Amino acid sequence: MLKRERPKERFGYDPQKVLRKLEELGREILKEVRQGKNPYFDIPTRGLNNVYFDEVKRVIRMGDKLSRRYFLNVAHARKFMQTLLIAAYVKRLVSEGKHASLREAYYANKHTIPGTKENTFEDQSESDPIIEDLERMLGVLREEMHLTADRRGYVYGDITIRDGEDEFNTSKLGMGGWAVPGTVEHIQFVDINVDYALVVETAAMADRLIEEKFPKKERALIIATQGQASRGVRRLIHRLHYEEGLPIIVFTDGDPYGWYIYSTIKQGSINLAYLSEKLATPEAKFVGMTMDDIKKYGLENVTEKLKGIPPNKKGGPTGDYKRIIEEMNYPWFKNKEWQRQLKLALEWGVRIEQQALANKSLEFVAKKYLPEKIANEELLP
Amino acid sequence: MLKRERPKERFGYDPQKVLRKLEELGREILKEVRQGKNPYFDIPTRGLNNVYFDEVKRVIRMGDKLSRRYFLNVAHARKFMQTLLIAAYVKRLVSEGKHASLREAYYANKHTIPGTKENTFEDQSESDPIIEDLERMLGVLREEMHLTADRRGYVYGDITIRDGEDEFNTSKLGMGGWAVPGTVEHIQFVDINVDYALVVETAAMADRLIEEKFPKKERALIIATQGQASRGVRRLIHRLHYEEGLPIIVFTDGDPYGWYIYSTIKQGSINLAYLSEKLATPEAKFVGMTMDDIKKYGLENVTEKLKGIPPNKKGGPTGDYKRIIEEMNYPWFKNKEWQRQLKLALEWGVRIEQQALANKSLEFVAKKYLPEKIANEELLP
Amino acid sequence: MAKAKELFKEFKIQSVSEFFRRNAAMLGYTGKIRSLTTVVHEAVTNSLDACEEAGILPYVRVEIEELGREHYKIIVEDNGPGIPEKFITHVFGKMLAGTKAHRNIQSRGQQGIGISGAVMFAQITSGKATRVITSTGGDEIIEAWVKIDVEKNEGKIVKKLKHPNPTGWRGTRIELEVKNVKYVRSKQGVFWYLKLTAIANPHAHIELIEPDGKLIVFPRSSEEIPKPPVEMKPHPKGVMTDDIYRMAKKTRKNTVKRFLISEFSRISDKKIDELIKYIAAIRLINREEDKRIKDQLFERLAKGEVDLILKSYGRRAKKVLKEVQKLMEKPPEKLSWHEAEEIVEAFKYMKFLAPPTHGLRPIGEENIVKGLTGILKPEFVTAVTRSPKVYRGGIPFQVEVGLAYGGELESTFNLLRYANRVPLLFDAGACVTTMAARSIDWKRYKVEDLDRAPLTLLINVISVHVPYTSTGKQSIANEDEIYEEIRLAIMEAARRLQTYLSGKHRRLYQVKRKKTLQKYVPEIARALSILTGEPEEKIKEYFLRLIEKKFENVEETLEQAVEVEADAEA
Amino acid sequence: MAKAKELFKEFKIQSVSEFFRRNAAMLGYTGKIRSLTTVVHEAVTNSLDACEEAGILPYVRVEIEELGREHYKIIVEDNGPGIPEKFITHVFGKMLAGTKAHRNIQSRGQQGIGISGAVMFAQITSGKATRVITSTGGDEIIEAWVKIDVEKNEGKIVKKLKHPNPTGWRGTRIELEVKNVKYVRSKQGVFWYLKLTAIANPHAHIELIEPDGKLIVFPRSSEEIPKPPVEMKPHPKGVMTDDIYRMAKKTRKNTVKRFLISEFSRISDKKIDELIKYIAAIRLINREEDKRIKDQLFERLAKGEVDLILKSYGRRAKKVLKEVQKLMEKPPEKLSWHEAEEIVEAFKYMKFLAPPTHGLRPIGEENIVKGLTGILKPEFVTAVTRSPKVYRGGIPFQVEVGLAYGGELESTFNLLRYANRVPLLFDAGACVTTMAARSIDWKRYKVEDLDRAPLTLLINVISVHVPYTSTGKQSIANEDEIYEEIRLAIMEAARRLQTYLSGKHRRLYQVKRKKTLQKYVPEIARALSILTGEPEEKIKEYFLRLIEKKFENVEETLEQAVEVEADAEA
Repeated sequence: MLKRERPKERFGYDPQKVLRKLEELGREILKEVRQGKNPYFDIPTRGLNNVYFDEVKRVIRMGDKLSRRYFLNVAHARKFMQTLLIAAYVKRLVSEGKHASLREAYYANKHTIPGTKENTFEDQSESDPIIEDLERMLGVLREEMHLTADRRGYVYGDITIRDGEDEFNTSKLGMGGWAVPGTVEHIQFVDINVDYALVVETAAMADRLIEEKFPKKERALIIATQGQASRGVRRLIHRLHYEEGLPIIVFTDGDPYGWYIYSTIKQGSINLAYLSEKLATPEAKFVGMTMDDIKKYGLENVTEKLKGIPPNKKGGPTGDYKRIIEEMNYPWFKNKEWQRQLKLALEWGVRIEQQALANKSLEFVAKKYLPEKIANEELLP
Repeated sequence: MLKRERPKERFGYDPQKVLRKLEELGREILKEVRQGKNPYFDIPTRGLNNVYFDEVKRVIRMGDKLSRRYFLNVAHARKFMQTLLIAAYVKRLVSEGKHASLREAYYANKHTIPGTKENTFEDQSESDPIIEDLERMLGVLREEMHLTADRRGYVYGDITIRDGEDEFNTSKLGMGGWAVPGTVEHIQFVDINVDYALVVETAAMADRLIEEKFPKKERALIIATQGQASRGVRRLIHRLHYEEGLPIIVFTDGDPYGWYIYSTIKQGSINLAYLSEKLATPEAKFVGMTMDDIKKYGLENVTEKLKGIPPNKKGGPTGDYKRIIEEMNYPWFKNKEWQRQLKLALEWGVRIEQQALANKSLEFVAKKYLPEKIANEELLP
Repeated sequence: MAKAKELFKEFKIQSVSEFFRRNAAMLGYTGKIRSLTTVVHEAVTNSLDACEEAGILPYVRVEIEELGREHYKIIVEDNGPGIPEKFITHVFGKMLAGTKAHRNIQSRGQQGIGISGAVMFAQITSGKATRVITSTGGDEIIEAWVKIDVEKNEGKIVKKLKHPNPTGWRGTRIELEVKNVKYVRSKQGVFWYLKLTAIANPHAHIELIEPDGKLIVFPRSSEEIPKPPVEMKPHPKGVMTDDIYRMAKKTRKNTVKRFLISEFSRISDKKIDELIKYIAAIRLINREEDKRIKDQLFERLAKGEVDLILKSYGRRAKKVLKEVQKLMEKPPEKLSWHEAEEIVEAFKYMKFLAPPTHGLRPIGEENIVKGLTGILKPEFVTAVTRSPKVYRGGIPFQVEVGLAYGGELESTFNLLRYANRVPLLFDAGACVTTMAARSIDWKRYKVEDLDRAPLTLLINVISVHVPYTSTGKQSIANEDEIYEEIRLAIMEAARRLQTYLSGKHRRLYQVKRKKTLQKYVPEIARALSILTGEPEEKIKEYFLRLIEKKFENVEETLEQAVEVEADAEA
Repeated sequence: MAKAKELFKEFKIQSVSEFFRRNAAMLGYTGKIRSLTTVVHEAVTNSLDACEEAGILPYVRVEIEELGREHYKIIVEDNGPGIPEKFITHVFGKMLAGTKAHRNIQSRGQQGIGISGAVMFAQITSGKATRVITSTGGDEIIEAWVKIDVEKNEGKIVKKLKHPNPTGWRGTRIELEVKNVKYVRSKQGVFWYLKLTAIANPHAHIELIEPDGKLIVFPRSSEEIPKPPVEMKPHPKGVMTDDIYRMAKKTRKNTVKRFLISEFSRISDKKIDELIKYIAAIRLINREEDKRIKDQLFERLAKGEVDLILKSYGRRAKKVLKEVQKLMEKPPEKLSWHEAEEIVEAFKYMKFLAPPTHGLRPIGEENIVKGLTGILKPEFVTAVTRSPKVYRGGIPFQVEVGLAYGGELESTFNLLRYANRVPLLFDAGACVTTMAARSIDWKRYKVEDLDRAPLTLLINVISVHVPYTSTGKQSIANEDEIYEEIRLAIMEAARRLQTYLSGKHRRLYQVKRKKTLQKYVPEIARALSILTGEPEEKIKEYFLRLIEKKFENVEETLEQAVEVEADAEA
């Protein structure tokens, strides 16, 4: 049976650390310019050619390629200015204990540069990358800089959370559960009364499990991602695993998108490689849906066809097929269990949804499918 | 100042009523066929030509056009069969007190018809319309039939809700608030300690208001719709207004999409005209963003251009412009206040976001903009 | 500065042949594949035209021999009437010469350039003369090698032999050696060209021997020899001033009246009387100064109120009528341009019988059906031959459409374009037939996705003078009247298809209907049982009984549907 | 069954005029707007050609008078050499007659159809003769009304007057009355046509009086009279067997050798010696039976190893050489097709000087720049005139490209197409110039979005014989050699544009650079002050000092950039 493990990390959010880093950044620039030198930032390069898979820690990591942003280079000067603007804004946010969304950060820093018709930022697509740059330069999460991401996802189960002055148990909020905020850095786990966390792709499935009282019967915490897991949810999963020792089990649709959701929770995404260590949870395991489930539970009737052109057809592979083939090449799917599932999907040309289990009966997923698979540890790595 | 009003409706959900209607439907069919008659259903027609705006009640209503679905008509027979399948499924759900998502309902009823290669339902796009048909035929909400919609949106403020055995105060759940479930028929309002409900389009703005302690200071309930309001949220708003007498104030972006969100909360949508009486809240008022706000608060710097081609240019109007012109023709926008705002938008060719207020300062929206406008009742009808 | 006289010292006259030698592309000699097809086309066209004019069931054999890289010998042999010795040089060696262009007659070839063009193309690519073997069935067979003297636009017989003809062989065989061409089995190649020709000429037996020796036969599917075409007089509607003016100058008749009656169709003595009235009325109306009154009168004229109008002018009318009568009696060569204009103007207001059809030679609905059936083997086929109409310049034309559907057809739309039965293989996009076919709202006729429908459409535009968009003769110009006729013909054919398809579907529905309804009964019974508590088996019984009852009444409907379908197939 | 003799009873010969009367569309008389443009084009072309041949700076005035609905009088007057009385009927009344087509000479008009076509078009639409007033500058002015006798393809003077010419006026004025046409100021109309003509002929003064009386002047921007074109002999490269064979038949030279030297360009006595060697080598190689050896030898021949190859054949080579020498000495009329083929084959392996350019008459880079600058007023303009090349049939041609950018140009791509300076207004899609222009990867030359760039491209294809896709002469056929030359010319012009744009951008950058950096300083200072607590003013000072220092070193770079730009503009 799954049980809570020993914690590996401790609650470690410290706003002072962020402030120190920002001030240091400013002082460094000032020093350069005072000496008549051309001041610059060193920013770890983004993109595929600066990430790699760390086989030991089993996360996607950022490489050591840097790009240098000079003030005296006209092509760099605007971004140089923008970087300092955002840095100063973050300093104010953190020191005042305020949070802002990415959009607010954009609007707050947008204004016309005096004597010109130019705006400091024309568009949010200018400010977002600067924020990413700061994350990579300083090695702190956007959330630690009090910049919140879009929120999505909710939690239900017998754990008690402290958020500021409030303390509440997420199994006592009716079927609604607790909506995960954009930033979870500041919340604290007061009491954990579950054995593991079940991360569920669709809200409908999470609701089903709640209605069937699965969290209580199985001593599980339900985390509904509602599609691709938001940064808040991923950070929450990470903290629950490392700070509270909860085993993480992921339950998605049996299709390339579902497997990608799992992959992101487990290993991080290439876009956010620089955050892998804080957002990813490589120890997560996968319960379903798998291709084997189709045979085992007689679900042939309720599969759907994969979209796109198969690899052996003209113009192929495209769509789902292309995605599956890409996933077969992920380092963390390079094991015989996953290769087998992905190959079967290609072979049969089908996908299977979580809710297809309702074809058996509404209770089936909560009473039989999940308890059996988890008890027997029929989990994919 | 805004104050809670006298309730106009009472908590009225009664599963027995739904069951009675379903059984009656079945018996009627059985009676026909027993007498050797061709059995049929009468279904109110969907679509634009069977809706109208009820000027008295000020909601979109369904007309009295019916389409008749016969068993002995080969073009109807399949749908006839499907209607009965779903009806029977709903009966089981309601009598067992279970809820199912639309997707689950689809999977649960999908199977191969014996002796053929035909499935009862090939696709969810076959079962969803049948459920809609049932709603219209029986005059009950999908939610009353225990079929849940996708959930989205959350609530924060000093009200206490009872959901089954749980009772909780939605201002004591940290910044996360309470996630609104797909169905809110069953929840009860134990204690309402706010003066009005502020419906907010974006999660980021809701979070801002929560961070600024707006709900507490202004005795307001924040309802974040996270985009277009889900059926659950709209039903919640309706119930809070009619059962609890809460004035409803809507706060969206100043753009055609934001105004459409308001319009849907207030009047219902044409798609769901048959539900207007249960989902719409015609007494809702609109606080912002308006075009006048741009001038009044000096936000010219942070407007965005409307998308699409203006009406006086070749190929126009398209995009935002087209949408605004459509909205100018909505009966409930046919008043001078709204016409003025919409005309200004067309004239200036700009839109303004809620979060653009952050350009003043983070606190601005909570400390000045909303309190002032609401206190002075600068609200649009 | 050069003086004008010097400049004009070198003023010379170029021959037509020289002109087309420099502009071979105008004759269809462009591209290696198309050039080969053009050569075959010119020869086959000549053969079929000759056979038809002579009333012979044609037997045409085409042989393509590969002599080297892009170097072929093309042999076309027919059982036609043969060519008299003295005309050989004219037929094969002189451009713009022929029996057709100057007459108002419909033929496949049209401009007297065709076969001489092929001879010239052979000559300028291979240097070889064209070998012609022909006999009119008499005592001797002529064998002649023909070349073109380009500068003089004249044929030259390089070598000539005469052979006895003991078996009485009759026909023509020509052998052209060409370079810079290529044989490919594409949609623009010889094979496809002959296939299309066979469809449109079910009375012809056509054979092809491909370079690899493969023999392909398109057998005759009709024994009916099309009637030979006859010359047609121009129709008054739409005739141009210039036509009347020029014809009047060279007629042998001695009054304008006689000239009009004898050289135009549908003009009788009675019509001349009418014409006189109309011209008189036009003259009178044109004298009105008030524009509004003028317009009103012309409007009334258009409604046929010529007598009333003349009456209203009283004695003035009589005077003018006399003037016009005089005009009708004067010698045609004295007809002025203005008078010719008046006649044309009057023609516009008058009514005439439709143009005579005896000169036009459609394939005919029956033969189109035979051709399409024989070669394509479809499931449904129909054909529409419209009655003749007139377009600009009083030129009669006629449109035919054949429609084949299903059966062995592939699921793709094919348009077979013809002008005077000659397949058009190139420039489909610019052709009025393509435009008309594409303009049809096929969905109205139960063809949901035209491009994926197993549908072949044959369109044949027949006219003494087909308005091609260029000398390549591969695409018909978009004349309003032709466009409209094609559309009407297609729509008629499509309506028949629709009826067929409906009939087909209805029958299928009827057959499957009972089963369909029965199939749903167990599902319905289970659901109703849950809703009402009644036992499933009982409910099933009710429904099955209902279905049986329903189907007693339905049989007659079924029979009706089959009848409709039979109609469509007839 | 009809007998062949009966069938041929009516065999007649059609006149060219008759042919084109029936096929007026082939001459560009199609559509109301285009027909009007075609008439003007034919007349203006004649005027410009005449002036140039005579070495006169042209002054052409076009007047369009509206006579009624779709009824116009078109008057074109020039100061050209005038037409001698006895040639009037030929010039205006006979098709395929002219001073140009039979000579290897470049001219705007080409086929001797143009102006007679216009006369015929006027005649068949309005019935009116064309009025010609002309004088060669002598004592009298001829005024003649010309018609075409279509059946005979002959001009006919309907009426003729002679006037004294006291002022010594010289030139030609023609007046054509046409119906069924329409004057519109569209891109295919007369206005646009004359604008394009003016751009390509900066030495011409052109005026247009529109129907509403508005006068538009395209003034002369160059006083240089283009040199008159001269006749050019065909170039051996790419000449066709048929050409040699036919020319040999009619030459006045008495040996093949003399014939080749005198009637082809770039063939000297020395070249004949070389030719003999090559023909001999080809004969020897062709006798080899092993295909591999044959191929190898031809490959070596292509590399120029003719002497080595002959040497390897030893005495056999000598014998063959003698035979070929004999061939060169025989009378040309005895040259066989096969021998002509051998000569063409040998030409393919030999090297020749590029074709002579004296016969081709490009606009010239300078004049293109003047024309584009004068009419369009762009910011940047350049022109490329490539050296002459040859395409199929030994036909020399030359490509010119002009490129105008920015300034008063609208932000849209315009392609001005010309053939022998004549604007092409129709069928742009099928034209090799369009294809070539579109095939360029404009992004490589800093033109990011061609269709929104303020860029006008002029392409002029010059040749004795421009390969039009149809007689309408509105689109040039896609000959590989022409396509490639156009591309090369565009790319060269585009490279200059690129240099200009880079230079321009660089200079602009340098000028704005300091300001840009300075502009950001207050923002940066405020932010750094928040981050570090240092006072804003102090931080500002540091940054401004840094910028000043930086710009001391930058001035020289700025000057370099300006130089580069000056180069590009030179």
